[in-house]
Amino acid sequence: MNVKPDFSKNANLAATAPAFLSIYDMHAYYGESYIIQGISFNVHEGEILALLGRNGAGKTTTLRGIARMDSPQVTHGEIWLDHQHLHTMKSHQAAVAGIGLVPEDRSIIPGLTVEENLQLAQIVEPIGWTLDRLYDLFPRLGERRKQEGVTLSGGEQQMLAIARALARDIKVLLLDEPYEGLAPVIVDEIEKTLIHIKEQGITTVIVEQNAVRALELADRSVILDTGSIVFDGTAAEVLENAELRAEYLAI
Amino acid sequence: MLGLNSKDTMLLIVVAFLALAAPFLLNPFPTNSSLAQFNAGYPDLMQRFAIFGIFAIGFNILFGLTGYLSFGHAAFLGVGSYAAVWMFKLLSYNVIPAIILAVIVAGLFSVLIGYVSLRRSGIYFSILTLAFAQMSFALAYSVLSNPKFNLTNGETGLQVYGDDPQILHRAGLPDVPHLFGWAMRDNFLELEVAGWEFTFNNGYYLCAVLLLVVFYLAIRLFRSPFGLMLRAVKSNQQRLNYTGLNPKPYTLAAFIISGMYAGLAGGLLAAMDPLAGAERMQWTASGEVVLMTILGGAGTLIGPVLGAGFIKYFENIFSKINDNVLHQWFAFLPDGMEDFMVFIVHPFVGKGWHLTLGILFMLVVTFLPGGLVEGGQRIARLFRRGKKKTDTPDPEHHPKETPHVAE
Amino acid sequence: MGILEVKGVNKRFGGLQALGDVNLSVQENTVHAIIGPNGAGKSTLLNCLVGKLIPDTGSVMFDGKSVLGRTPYEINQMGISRVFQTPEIFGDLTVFENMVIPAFAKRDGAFRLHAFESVAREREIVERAQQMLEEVNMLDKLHMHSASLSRGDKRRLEMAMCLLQEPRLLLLDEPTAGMARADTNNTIDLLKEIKEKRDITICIIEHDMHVVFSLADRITVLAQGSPLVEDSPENIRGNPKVREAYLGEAA
Amino acid sequence: MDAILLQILNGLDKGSAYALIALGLTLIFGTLGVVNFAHGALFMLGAFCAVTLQRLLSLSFETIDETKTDFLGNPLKVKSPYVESWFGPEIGGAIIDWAVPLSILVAIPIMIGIGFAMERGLIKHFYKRPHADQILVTFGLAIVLQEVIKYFFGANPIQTPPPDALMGVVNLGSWLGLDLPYPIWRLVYFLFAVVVIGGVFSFLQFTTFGMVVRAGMADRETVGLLGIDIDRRFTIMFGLAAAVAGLAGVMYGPIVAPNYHMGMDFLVLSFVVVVVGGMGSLPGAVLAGFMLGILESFASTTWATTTLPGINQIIIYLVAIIVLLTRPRGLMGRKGVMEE
Amino acid sequence: FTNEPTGSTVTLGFNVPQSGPYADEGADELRAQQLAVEHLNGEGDGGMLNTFSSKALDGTGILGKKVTFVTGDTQTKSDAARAAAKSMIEKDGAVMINGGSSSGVAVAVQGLCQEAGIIFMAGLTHANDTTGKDRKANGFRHFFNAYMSGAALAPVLANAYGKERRAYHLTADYNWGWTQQESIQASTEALGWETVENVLTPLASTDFSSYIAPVLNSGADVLVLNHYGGNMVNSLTNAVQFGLRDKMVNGKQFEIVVPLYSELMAAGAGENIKGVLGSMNWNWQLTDEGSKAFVKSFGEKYGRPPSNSAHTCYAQVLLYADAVARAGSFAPCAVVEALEGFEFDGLGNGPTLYRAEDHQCFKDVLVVKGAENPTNEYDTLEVVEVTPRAQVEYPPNHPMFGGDEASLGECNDGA
Ligand SMILES: Nc1ncnc2c1ncn2[C@@H]1O[C@H](COP(=O)(O)OP(=O)(O)OP(=O)(O)O)[C@@H](O)[C@H]1O
Ligand SMILES: Nc1ncnc2c1ncn2[C@@H]1O[C@H](COP(=O)(O)OP(=O)(O)OP(=O)(O)O)[C@@H](O)[C@H]1O
Ligand SMILES: [Mg+2]
Ligand SMILES: [Mg+2]
Repeated sequence: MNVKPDFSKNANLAATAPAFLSIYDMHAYYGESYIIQGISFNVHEGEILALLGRNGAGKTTTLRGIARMDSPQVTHGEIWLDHQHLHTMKSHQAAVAGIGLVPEDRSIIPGLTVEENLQLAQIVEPIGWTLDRLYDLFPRLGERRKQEGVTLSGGEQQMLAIARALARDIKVLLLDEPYEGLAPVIVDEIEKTLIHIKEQGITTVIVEQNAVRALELADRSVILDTGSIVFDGTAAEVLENAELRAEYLAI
Repeated sequence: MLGLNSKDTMLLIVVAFLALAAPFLLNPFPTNSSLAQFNAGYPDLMQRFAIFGIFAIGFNILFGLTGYLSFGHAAFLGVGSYAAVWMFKLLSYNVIPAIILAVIVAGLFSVLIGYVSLRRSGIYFSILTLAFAQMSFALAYSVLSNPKFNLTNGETGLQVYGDDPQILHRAGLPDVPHLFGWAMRDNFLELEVAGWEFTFNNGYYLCAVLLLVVFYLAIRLFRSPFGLMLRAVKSNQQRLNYTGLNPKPYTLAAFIISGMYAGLAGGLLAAMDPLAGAERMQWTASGEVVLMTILGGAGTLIGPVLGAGFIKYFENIFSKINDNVLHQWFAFLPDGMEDFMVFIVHPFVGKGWHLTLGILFMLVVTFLPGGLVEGGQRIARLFRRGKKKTDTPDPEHHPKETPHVAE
Repeated sequence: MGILEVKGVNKRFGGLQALGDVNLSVQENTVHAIIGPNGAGKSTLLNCLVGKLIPDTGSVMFDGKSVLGRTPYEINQMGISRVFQTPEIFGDLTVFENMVIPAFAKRDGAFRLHAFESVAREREIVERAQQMLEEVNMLDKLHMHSASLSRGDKRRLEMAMCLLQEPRLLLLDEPTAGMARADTNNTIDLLKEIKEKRDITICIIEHDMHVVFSLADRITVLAQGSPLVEDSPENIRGNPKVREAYLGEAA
Repeated sequence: MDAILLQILNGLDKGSAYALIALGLTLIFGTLGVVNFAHGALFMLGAFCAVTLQRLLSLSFETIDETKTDFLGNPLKVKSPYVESWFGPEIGGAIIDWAVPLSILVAIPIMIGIGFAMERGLIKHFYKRPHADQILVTFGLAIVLQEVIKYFFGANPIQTPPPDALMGVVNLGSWLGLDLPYPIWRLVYFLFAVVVIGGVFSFLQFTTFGMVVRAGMADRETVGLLGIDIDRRFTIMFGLAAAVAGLAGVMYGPIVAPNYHMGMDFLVLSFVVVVVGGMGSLPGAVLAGFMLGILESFASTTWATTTLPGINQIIIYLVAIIVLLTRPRGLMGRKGVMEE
Repeated sequence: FTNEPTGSTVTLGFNVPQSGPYADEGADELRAQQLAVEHLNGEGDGGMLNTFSSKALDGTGILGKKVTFVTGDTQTKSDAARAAAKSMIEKDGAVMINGGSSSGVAVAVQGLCQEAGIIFMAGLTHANDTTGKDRKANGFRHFFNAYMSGAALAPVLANAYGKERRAYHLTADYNWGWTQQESIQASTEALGWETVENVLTPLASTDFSSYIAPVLNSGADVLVLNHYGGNMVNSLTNAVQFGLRDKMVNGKQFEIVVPLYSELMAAGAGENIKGVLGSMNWNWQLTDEGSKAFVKSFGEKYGRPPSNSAHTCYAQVLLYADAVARAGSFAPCAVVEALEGFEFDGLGNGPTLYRAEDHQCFKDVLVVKGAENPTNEYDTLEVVEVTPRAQVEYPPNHPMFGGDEASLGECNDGA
């Protein structure tokens, strides 16, 4: 069921491709552990893509690879974002190019207040939403702006991490388990936010264990299993395909 | 064997072989060859290898396992030496009471310092231990050696005088440190084989046997539940607490054990050479054992011993290579070349030995993150790779199991 | 009289009343769930139970004895184990070693100088560790460095460590967050099984209502630091106040 | 009274030196989290910038004076500096005389360069390594730097006198009717320290630079995700720290003649100062520097040494122990910096 | 006996500081020792061999054996010095150890040589203990000592600054500092000076300002710096910074005294030592034949005049070799016998006696002061007076030298 890449290494070809974010034959390692074993998929502009799979399937690794973090080491493959080749960049360059990652552990920076955590995101251009707008979206953060970020409750930290990504002018938002630890009402809120974000034209890749919720939100879905893609298609297809769901998502 | 698994038994056997055959192994060059400079098989240096090996093994129990970096361990070494020499002065030159007291006194001293210092962690702990050791040094160097109250004999170092009581001393016993009449400084065998000379020294063998004993104890400790708890302290104290274990006594016990190892080393230093100098307690001495441990490979069993050997070798062998020796080495070259080579090598040997050591520190730690032990492992792996190549077609494409720590 | 009695507990952080007059009684051999919006003070409450925080006022009694003023390891030795919201494991150690440590703590108490025995020779302890790993489906990861586990696996490991201690009271702070659905179900089964097999009281914080409603005998809803209601799961599900403040669509 | 004031002045001066060194160290150690055992060596290199400049300015050509003889009885070679022959003895002499203050200009770019080179070439690879490895590599570097200087300049101290104009003493107390003779250069050193400390503070306070570096130190990865090139900022920080250390060294030359191991002499002490001040706190480092300087001064008064013999030997360590036991993170340390 | 030379060569061990603050001094000692070996082996111009009163040496090595040497680094630490000495004894077969630059090291190595059955010829060691309470049968000291410094300096001080002076002492807080201070205090007080205060300074101090400042208000008019090496350079520099030398106290010009000088210290202290009085064992500006021959020989080889510690080390090598030659044996006890009570001349200090009771050389002592108008870079000190030997002599059981209890013990031939 693997997708065929719709672009080659030729930049001009890629430029004509419909995809906005393209991952082509990516291989990634942690040290000597071979985790991502050659995956290719596309994300189209303005869509929400759900990246699913069991624990340890390699979802986080994929997102980190796209965001060009130091680990995992992407040893092979290409990553293109809106005609820019991310695979030659470091994470800070990828961020300038338009990648925004909400890491799974939220990575709130210790020693900095909520507000400083947000300010930090606005030091380097391009800048996205203003702080006021972010506080409007998450009033809770506004109340806690002087508190040290790491002392926030789990859910509050999650909000801060999302807000921080939006504080930058990003093209693609990579969300690693954004609903984790959030109260159901807040999940509803965030879902609405994501739709709102989508309306702003921001492309989203979401990794989520709550697969049903993610699929209901997403346009398309990619399923990973032990570092390889086992499905690439529309979200509706997954919801319909019970076999697929049972085998890789246990739902 | 001895309650060890086969791998550890192998390690112990190898170390035992190395230690017992050291007089041969360390003298690989014939006495008259120009490379004889590099021979290290003379009693004093062999003793130092063993003693500082003990010191570093002990330090590693604290640092390698718990991650608490003590910057004042030399204080225990020094206290051990002073205790031993006092024993020589008061009782007799027999090394047994001296060594025992050295270990006990260092142990008590480390209870004191450890109890207070362990109230802090990380760099704050390091500085506390450093402060205690520097205070001990300053006191030993001057304050405690004033004529009225001379505990340490300051700059010169504590030594035995003819008019010391030595109440257990009897005629017939040697007037130097001895083990029931067996003088430490004497050699029980001096072999001369076709140009090679091998010296078998009483003192060295005492040190070597003790080294093996404490090395064995260290292996047991590393593999014990206690050792595991110490590694857990390093990894996540918070979790340890919530798992129902009290990290304090564990770390304190590790601190005391390593203090006693240091005391043993100090006692042995005095037993080999009955003089205890205050510089033994200075921060540079504490720093040296830190360097030994890291250089060899912190947290590994054999690393600290290698590191200790490495540094002591440089200090004693490289510092002695003077221009004269260089000229001898390069004598075979034409004169101009000879002078040129001497000129090139000169800054790195003799009085420049520090420079070489500094460069090697940087090279080792940059290219061998796990210290000398990692260097050894890499070489071993090269050999193994070479052998196994056929049966693992693509080693990289299989997730690798992380190796067991403390190997 | 419940095995855990929390009376009038207050905790302030600066100007923030994180816990306000919390009363809670957990009956022996039940599963008691605590739910509530993010930042409601759930984790804070748990922190007060295990000695991480000391309440400003109030009392916490476990099995008739006060836990206040005791250190975390003493509290654990009394029989309270806790799984944290962000996984707390021994990252430098292997999975196996992670499991052995609580086993020793259970057998030998808070401190024992067993420097001369060998871990490998402690047959029963080794076996228990392996058996527990098997129960959580992690036996294949026995010799992995626990820091390189995926996040879901870290969670499972931490829970296994706590279960191994056979605590009388098990505190779980979002144990299944970020866990794949299949493993979430396994966890539910495991907890049920354990509850049947031995005397254990479980106090669980979860935002995943599936887990809560599958396990809980009683539910306390916490909001803004104070208990809103305490009731049986059925009643909670139907409670309109809870629906609005917390559950949203999830109900 | 005079005596006490004088000791305070002395303490301030010792304190300035401690504070300056600790300030530089805290930028690297307290902020970047690198245990930099080569910091003392940077201080020493600064001092040797002054020595080198002094030597360069005094570079001389030789003429033979037949009337005098050297120690072997040969005609004496008289040296006259080039600058004096170029600019005339007065201006030339003045240039040589002002060698130390002039070295500041030279030392700033050199030390920043050294800092950059050190960070890019070496330290960069050690941010993620254990502190122990950092100790080993920087200690190795310190030895190397020190030995290189020893190779070229010898082990003996080398005098770098202040300009004649700043040589003598001033009576600071004359307008108060007190007798407080104080060396001018020491006053200059104190003022210089205040300026440098103020400069560094305002740079880190009034720009986001400090916050970014702090954040990068706590979590490099995440800061990168926010588009910030933390490597570059770390390099700048290192250059800054090296410059501060170097300047402290340049100006210290006239107080204590530089020698190749002056860095090691200060090394341990500067770590103590930084830690007593509290990890990661610049004001803490400065405060601790001055505090320990003043206490040390008082501990070396006759009164103190007769009441408590040897107190002057251990005062710093004693105070360090007391502070660390009563305040877990030193005077003003931040939580979580190098606590495990 | 230990390390009996059996082949065609004999090995001497030169143990000097090669690293640490005294490395330059060690380097100079090493130069001199190397020169001595050349002269013994009949190379070079023969140096003081030509002026030495004893003619037992003929430039063919020692007892016909060519002289070779090995070197070690004392690091100016007792432990390291002993390790280096042991390695030379155990590994290289040295029959004698020579050199060193501190009293602590000298005493430590002397003890070692005594036990090992080796002759020890001390280098620069100035504390009374070396040939006082720590004297050893196998150890010898050519250098003068703290007592002699005091005895030689005091009259010159009284002459130059008057008998009614109030002295303030700053003393390095370790063994040498104490004996130095004790000696100079005793000899100046004997001439009528008063000692206002004695303050002990930590060895590790670099900035002495907080010790200097109290001097200003103490009513003292002389500052005695019982410091050596870097300590002395720094304390003197600080004292000058605080304007002490421009002060008038009690109607007298304030003065500074540095009891023990060395050329390197003088160079390190630069201008600050101008006119400051102190003492030395020897100086290259002496004009006797021995000194001239040595300075010429050394200067031509190394392009600089020798320091007084270099001179001592050189002289000690010759004295040792000569004793062996006279005794006809390398056996330590034979050498000891040949050196004990040995009277000689021509080694730069005038007629000298190696006293049998404590193995201390007795000879004239130089009082020097910082040159006011140096003519070249080595002209840092000028000789003020040569104090005759008689004036610095003391009985072997002098209380400062261990009293009646001090004993050399038995000479040890070793195994
Ligand atoms: N730092 C690391 N070092 C080595 N291996 C790692 C590291 N981090 C993750 N892995 C391994 O890589 C594989 C994929 O991990 P990843 O975190 O990408 O999984 P995931 O799909 O995000 O799982 P989860 O849903 O549990 O978060 C796992 O087998 C994991 O053990
Ligand atoms: N150390 C602290 N300092 C200041 N405020 C704190 C601290 N710890 C927690 N808080 C605040 O207390 C409130 C309760 O936090 P708590 O972690 O208990 O929430 P929670 O109910 O566990 O939420 P979640 O479901 O999001 O994990 C939060 O608003 C949090 O910001
Ligand atoms: Mg993940
Ligand atoms: Mg919580």
